[in-house]
Amino acid sequence: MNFGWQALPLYVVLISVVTAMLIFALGEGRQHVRTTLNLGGAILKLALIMLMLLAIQSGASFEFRMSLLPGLDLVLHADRLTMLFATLSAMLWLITTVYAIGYLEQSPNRARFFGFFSLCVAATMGVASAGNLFTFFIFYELLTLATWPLVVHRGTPEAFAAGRLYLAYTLVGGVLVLIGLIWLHALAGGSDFIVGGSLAPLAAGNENALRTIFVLLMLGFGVKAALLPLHSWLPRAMVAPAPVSALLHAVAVVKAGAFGLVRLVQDVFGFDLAASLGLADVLAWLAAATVIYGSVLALRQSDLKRRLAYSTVSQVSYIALGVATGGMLATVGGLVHLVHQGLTKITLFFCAGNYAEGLGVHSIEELDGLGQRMPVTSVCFTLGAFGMIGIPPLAGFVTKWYLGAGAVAAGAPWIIAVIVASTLLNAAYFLPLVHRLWFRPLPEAMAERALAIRGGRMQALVGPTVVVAAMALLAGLFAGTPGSPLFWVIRMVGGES
Amino acid sequence: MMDWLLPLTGIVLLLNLILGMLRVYRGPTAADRMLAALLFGSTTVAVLLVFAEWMDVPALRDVALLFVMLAAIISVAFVGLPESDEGNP
Amino acid sequence: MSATATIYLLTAAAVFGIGVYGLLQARQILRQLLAINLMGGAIFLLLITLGGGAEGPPDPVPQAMVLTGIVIAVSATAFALALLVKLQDATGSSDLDPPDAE
Amino acid sequence: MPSELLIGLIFLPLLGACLTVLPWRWSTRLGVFAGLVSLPVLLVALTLAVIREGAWYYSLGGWTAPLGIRLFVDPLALLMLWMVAIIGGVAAAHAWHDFRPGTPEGARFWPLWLLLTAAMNALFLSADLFNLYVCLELVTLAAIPLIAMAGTATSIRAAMRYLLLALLASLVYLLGVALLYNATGTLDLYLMTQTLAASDGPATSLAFALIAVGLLLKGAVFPLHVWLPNAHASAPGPVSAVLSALVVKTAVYLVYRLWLWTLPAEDPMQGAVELFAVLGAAALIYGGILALLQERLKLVIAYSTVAQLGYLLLVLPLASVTAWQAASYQLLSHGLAKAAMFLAAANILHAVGSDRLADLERLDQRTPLSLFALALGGVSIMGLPPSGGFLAKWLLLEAAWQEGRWLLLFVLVLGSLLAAGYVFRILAAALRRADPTEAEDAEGTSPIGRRQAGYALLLALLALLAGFGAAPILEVIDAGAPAGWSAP
Amino acid sequence: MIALTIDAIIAIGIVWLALQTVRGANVFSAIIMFIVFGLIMSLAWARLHAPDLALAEAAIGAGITGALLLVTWRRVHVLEGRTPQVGMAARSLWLTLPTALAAALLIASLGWVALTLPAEPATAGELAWQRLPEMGVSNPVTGVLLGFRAYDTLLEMAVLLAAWLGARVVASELRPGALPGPAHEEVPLVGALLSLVVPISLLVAVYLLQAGGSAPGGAFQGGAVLAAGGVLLCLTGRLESADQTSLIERIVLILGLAVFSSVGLMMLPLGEPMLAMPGVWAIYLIETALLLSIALTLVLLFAAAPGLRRSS
Amino acid sequence: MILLAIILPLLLAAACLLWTPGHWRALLPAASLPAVALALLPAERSVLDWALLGMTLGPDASGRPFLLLLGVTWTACAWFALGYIQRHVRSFWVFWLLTLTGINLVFLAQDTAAFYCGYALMSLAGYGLVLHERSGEARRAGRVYLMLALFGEALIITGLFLLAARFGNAELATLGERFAGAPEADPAAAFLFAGFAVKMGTLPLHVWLPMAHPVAPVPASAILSGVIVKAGLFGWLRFLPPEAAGAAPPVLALIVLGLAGAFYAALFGLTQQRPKAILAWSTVSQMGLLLTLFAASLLGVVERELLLPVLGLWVLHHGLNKAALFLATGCAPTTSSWRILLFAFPALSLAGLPWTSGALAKDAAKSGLDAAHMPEWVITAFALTSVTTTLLLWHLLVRLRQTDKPAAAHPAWILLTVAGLLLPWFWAGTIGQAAFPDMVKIWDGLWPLLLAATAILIWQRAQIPGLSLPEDEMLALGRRLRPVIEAIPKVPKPAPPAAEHVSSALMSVLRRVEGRLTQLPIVGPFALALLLTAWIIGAF
Repeated sequence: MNFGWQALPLYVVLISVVTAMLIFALGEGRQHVRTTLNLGGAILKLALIMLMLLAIQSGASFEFRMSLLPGLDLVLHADRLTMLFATLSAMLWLITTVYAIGYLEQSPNRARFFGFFSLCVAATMGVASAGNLFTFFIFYELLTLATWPLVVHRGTPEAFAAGRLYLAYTLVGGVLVLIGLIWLHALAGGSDFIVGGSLAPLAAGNENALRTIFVLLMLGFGVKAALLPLHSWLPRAMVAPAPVSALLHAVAVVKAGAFGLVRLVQDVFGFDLAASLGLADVLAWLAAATVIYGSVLALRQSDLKRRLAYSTVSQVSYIALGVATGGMLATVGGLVHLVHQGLTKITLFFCAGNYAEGLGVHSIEELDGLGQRMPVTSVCFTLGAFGMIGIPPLAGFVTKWYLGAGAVAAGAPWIIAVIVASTLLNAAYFLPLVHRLWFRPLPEAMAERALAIRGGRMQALVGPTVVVAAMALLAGLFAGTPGSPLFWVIRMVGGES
Repeated sequence: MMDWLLPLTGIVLLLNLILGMLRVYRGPTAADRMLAALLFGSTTVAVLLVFAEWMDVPALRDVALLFVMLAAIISVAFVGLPESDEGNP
Repeated sequence: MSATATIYLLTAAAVFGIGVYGLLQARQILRQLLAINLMGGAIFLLLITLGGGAEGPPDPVPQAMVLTGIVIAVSATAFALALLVKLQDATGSSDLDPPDAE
Repeated sequence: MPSELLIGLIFLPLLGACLTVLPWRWSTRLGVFAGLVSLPVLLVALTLAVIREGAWYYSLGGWTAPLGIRLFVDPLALLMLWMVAIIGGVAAAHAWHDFRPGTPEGARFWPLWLLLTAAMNALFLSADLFNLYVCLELVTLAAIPLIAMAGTATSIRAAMRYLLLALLASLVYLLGVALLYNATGTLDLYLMTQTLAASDGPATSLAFALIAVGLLLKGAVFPLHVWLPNAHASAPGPVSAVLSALVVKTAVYLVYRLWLWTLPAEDPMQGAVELFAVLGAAALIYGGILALLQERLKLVIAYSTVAQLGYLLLVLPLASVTAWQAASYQLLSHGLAKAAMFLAAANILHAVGSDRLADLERLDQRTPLSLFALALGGVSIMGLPPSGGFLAKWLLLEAAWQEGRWLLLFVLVLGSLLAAGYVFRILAAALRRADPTEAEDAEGTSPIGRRQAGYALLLALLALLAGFGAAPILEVIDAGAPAGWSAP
Repeated sequence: MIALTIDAIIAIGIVWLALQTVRGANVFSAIIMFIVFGLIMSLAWARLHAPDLALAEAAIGAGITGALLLVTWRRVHVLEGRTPQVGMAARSLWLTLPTALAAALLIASLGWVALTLPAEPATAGELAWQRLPEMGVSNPVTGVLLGFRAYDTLLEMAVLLAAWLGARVVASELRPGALPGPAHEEVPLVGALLSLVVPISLLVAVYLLQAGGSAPGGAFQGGAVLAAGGVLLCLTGRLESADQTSLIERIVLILGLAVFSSVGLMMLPLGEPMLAMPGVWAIYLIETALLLSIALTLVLLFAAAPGLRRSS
Repeated sequence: MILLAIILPLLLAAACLLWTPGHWRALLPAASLPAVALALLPAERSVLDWALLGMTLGPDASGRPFLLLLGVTWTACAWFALGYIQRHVRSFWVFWLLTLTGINLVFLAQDTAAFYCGYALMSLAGYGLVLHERSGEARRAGRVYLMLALFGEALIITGLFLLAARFGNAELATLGERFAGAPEADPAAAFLFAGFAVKMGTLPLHVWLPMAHPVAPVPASAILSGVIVKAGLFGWLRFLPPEAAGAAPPVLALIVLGLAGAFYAALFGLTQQRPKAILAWSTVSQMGLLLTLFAASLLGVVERELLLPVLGLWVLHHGLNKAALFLATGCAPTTSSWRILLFAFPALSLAGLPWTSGALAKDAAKSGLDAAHMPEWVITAFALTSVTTTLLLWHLLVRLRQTDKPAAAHPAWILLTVAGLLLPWFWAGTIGQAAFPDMVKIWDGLWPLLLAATAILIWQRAQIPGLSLPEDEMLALGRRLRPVIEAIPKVPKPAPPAAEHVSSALMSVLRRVEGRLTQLPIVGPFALALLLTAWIIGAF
């Protein structure tokens, strides 16, 4: 154990935990203190992460290690992949917090909400900085725990039904991971994340065991990543408040699953081993099927948030797809989508939240002509939708570019078909929304309906929306700039594997 | 003579006890049972004394003494019990 | 093994079994407590008989155990009886499983 | 010096109980203080001694076994003693409010509580089969009145059922002891092993079978758990906590002692561990499902105990260091978590006036701290990280894996999913809002309520911290693994 | 052969009484049968050369337990008079048959197994005989109870205390004075009997206590006898229940446990092990304390009252 | 200047988004002026490696005519639009300017990603222009436009992926050299060709074009038909270097395809009634000719060198004239004789009247084809298209006369017409292609016109009734098929699983079991059974 500056990843996790605890302790009143805490925690965390980022750029390394059980360590470290995810979540936490303050400050149970919100981020940071599969699992499960109160936050029967489904899936997923982990532990002892995988020496003679382990872990992570047969919780979880949906889809839960898949392929098995066991292909097929299936289902949704949810199902699988395809280009595509999808999807959810809060709009039919009513939100929504489709210069394009090129480079051109089909489907379910926003006449009733939010609250909602939309745009537009997600990912993939 | 006389006495007393048991069992009233139990007590005292002699365990006389005392207590206790239909099946 | 010992051992076994049957089948708690006491008696009989009581002065350790057991039995019975009174006060019944309860 | 520590663990609570019988308020306070607060202090010293010297015996009265009675302390006993000290202590602190010294309730409560503490300490230290019988009876006779202190019809009925079955169990156990004494010539748990190895007959196996059934009854192992749910659910909060966390464990502890220490490794009776495992598995699943079916909070928690006890029996056939660690850690973390949950449930019951799940809505507003404690405890019960329960589950799974017991693995996993089911069911009930638009609750928690919640929270946090402190604990525990289990 | 006949008669009596206790037509006769069962059991103890147990069985098993059962029966079944008496047959065959079958199997296996065991003193018992002289008492049972296995006895006192504490917890507020009323005073001879029996019981108790060192007897039997006297006083209304436990009563209640523990602890500073007896005097001191505690506890349990006082 | 070309329209678009264009709207036409400057002035490339995947922008030889066309047409049409657009003004300008940004980027891009970025922006923003009227017809057309545009994008991106795998974000200028021999070359070329063909309205993919162009407002139609379709050609030029084509057979097939499109579209246009639809079909037809030329340029590096200026010239010529004609439809060209004259210039130019830019372009094309060793029949067919074009434009005039409503003639129209007359000449001069035709060539230009005039006369005399067919011929065919598709039975939804019933039944059973178990007579035998089991395990 080392509690010095080496343990910075621990402190980054702890900041959110402490914030959560303080918020719980404060109780329902003291709105201002809570807001200050929230923002302070988020900013402090971002600052620490920036510090780490700089330090890592200059070659420093961070690791905190603590023995939980004989032979099993809790390891928090910071490699480039960590920083990618950590930076994303820290930034989006800050923004989402601002948004959530605006979104929820009038509603009940705020302390609970913000407490679990922080806890959720803590778990996400833990997932990001986990240094071995065991630690990863711990935070992965913690994430389940911290998210459930957010999913059921509304307290309605639908919310609880959704919460139940969420739990049923994620807990079973957790169990699968656990079994895989136990097996792996029995087979390999520790399972630290080592770039390029740590299992290669074991491969001979254990092929089938390793295959089974991989499938177990893949399914376990796949639950949160909403891989094909395991995705149904995600759209149902849409009953949660918009910032939660945003967080679920953009940063925390879904990403944790995807991140797990990345770690699994890259750092536990190593792509070469995974590929030689035929596992990468399995994951790729599954991810590809999800990409298509999610899009097809999204087409059929008439509720805005549900459509976005199915879109997430589809989009998140790009990450897995990229990583499973292998090769530098596709890996870059997959990893960078971690960030790009996050930015884009959070934009969309914020917009959906704005529509819901501002005009009580939930279904797609009600979007008609809202471009006139809420122009800024609508522009952001349009940008988000375009980003999802992969229209340049938005971030989504960069992803698809690398994925597509990577697919060819890795000798799996069928993936191009998947990407293109998905792009078309994306367009098919997003463009009608954009069309409605801008080209449909505003119905009388909607024109007369007063905005439910105004003043400071409005700013608190629209401000973050604009910021994330701009980030989604800039991440694509300035993809070539040093410091962009793409730049970071390329350095990571190129420099370390 | 003592070799068989004492145990034989014991047997007779025990058979006596069994008759008492039957009375306790048959009733018909609670008072019948109680009286039978008292008879029982005194017979037991006798049996114990015979045993003490026969088995050469003098301490059994102490036990017999105790029984005498307990018989008195139980009779008093019984007197204190109210009459009810309970005892008359 | 002497015939006396055999007789008492079989007696002990029988009384224990009868006690178990009584405990499980009785409706009234008082009967169940009687059955428990029967079982206790059977065990004590077994202990002493096995301790060599049929032949001469038995093993003192089981005797001490039985003495302790007797006191514990009376303690438990006394408490159980007090609880029984309370039970009847609280529920109006001295039966644990009234026929209409479940 | 260490020997006096053992004496203190038993006699300080015992003399404390005597003191609390006296009518003065100071005597009660002194008794409680002497009997409970001293325990952790003694245990710290004892732990150091055990770490230094390993396990040792202490012959009472200077009469060595087989003539006299010995005490035996080893890491397992130490673990149990610590649990008595901590859980019992915190539960006592929680009870302090409801059972103040000087009040009639207090006067009735504390002597029994201290006797219970003394009895459990004595039980965990005893190395003598008959002495254990006395301890078991003392535990039972001290615990049942505590259940009845709730005074409700349900609690009295539950206490009665518990009493009858506990007496049956004791007698069955005693019969086994009687047979064993005659077959082996001694009552000492550890001396008996040698004689047992020589004398192998139907008598000893029947004796062990009788002892097993007696202990299974006392330990509320399915299908003999029937007395437990109502008894634990209707008792006053701190009592429920101690019953579920400690009292039922006494039986499991004895099963461990007898099967892992006393019974020779090659004895055919070792085959019974498979039976235990089957029962444990059944308990895990049956208890889990029934917990899911309950409508009252405390009943859910009580059935959860039925289920969780299953884990402890499941370990028996695994026979490895990992299994040993798993069992110890499950003992510990379940104890802490379950006690926390019961204390929290008591607070909730007090605040809400009902523990029906349907009445628990908006608990996060009404009793936030208690709910938090309940949830944290639940996390450990579910075996979700980071918690002691998680490590226990991990070790169990690992042990099952190492031994290749796939079925067992499956049962474990199913059990933890069921646990998640009932815990989240409680939480869902607590977070529900009948009317989502309802105005905020202005009601705050009273300082007393907050303190009471604090005790629950303390235990819950300990259960959570157990997830981080495993390494040093297990290091001590490992040294106490039963003989056959230390081989990797 | 004759001895065998005696044993057989006793055994048959025991089994038959046990059956009657279980199957008795009503609760009252079941209790009576149980009391008789106790008496026959003491005959059996006598036949098994265990006068200590015969004493204890008579005083505690049959005497005190019987009195407790009867007085509770009176409280529960008579005073309330509500519970209909249901015999064994009330259960359906499906409930009875498995139990009967299992019980029969149990009897068979237990009997068979018991017969395989050697019926003679075991190692520990032989050691007890050998090392009895070190104790300073000649009655081996007392030696075991207060010497070799004193710890059991001590905890047993705790059990007794717990039983009283428990009974106090559940003591019914509704019926505090469950003891019989002044009816006894009208019964002739009661007074005379009392004036005889109570002092005798005290005398017997003291005798048994004193005898315990060398002959059968001891604190438990003595305490039970003393308690029997107390019970008699209660039954005849000479003692009646009080709302409070007096200080004296409390002290006496814990006396056995406290004195026993203190004597046990006393030797620790001298480097002796816990519960090492400093001498025969200590045994008698402890026995006296135990006797008092036992007697009072049993009487209080019988009276089901927090305390007792002399009736005015 | 390069950045200005991109950013100026973007800034103006942002301004329009925020505020309704007011006094400053005169600035709007200026947004496309940087393109003119870029076309005419020498400019360095600018390398923006921070942007997107590393952007390189700059005009080059093949881009300049496109840029010139873009600048002039767009400015004129914007000027026209200033007065013409009355409804949805902000929306119009935003999309107008975004489209401009996109196409600027397309013509300037020197790297794949930037090109695709511009192309996508242009296509999507074009949707806004198509949909401007918000009518049902516009919606339908918009939907078809969007679907095909996306389809095209999908094909393009597939092709780009195939390229990117090898070349990364390839620099377009050197693409050709590296293309040859790459295993992905053939499929990539196929995908890219088909993708850009959508924008070009090449034969089977032209459906959207005759639907979308007519429904847009006049200035938008003008740029759609005049400029934006050329982006497809530009894409071909950029991504399909001669090295990509491989063997000759596809070239010939493409030529056939182009000619077929040219004839088919012109003839089909004759069945149309609305002037703008007729013009749109004319565009399809003309694009067929461009495909023919482009296909010829695929034959080899030499041919490409030869035909590249021709294509530029042709693009300029067609774009300006077609845009002028579209603007004409908004200026009531038949209401006065000078307007008819003004209308006739671009029309005849398209038909290839000698001395017009059309003749210049056709001439250059023919000589180019000749030099590329095209078979004679190709050249003849190429010439014959003038006949159909003339017929089509005549038909247009007729329809215009029937439908025209009085409207002011906008100076932008005049400007554009004049530009259409002059600029190709000017451009031909700058690239050394301008030459006054000799008699042979005049005859070459005239005979198709005469042939057409004859046909018109015969047609009018014979009183052959005009055929009227829907604009969206293929979709109309599809609509006929719909009942057939709907007749396919749907798979019935499976009934919800009975699992819930089972589980609730199980639950109630368990509840009852637990109730019974609490009774001693039931739990007791269990205990005894356990006892015996344990004993048996141990003893036997």
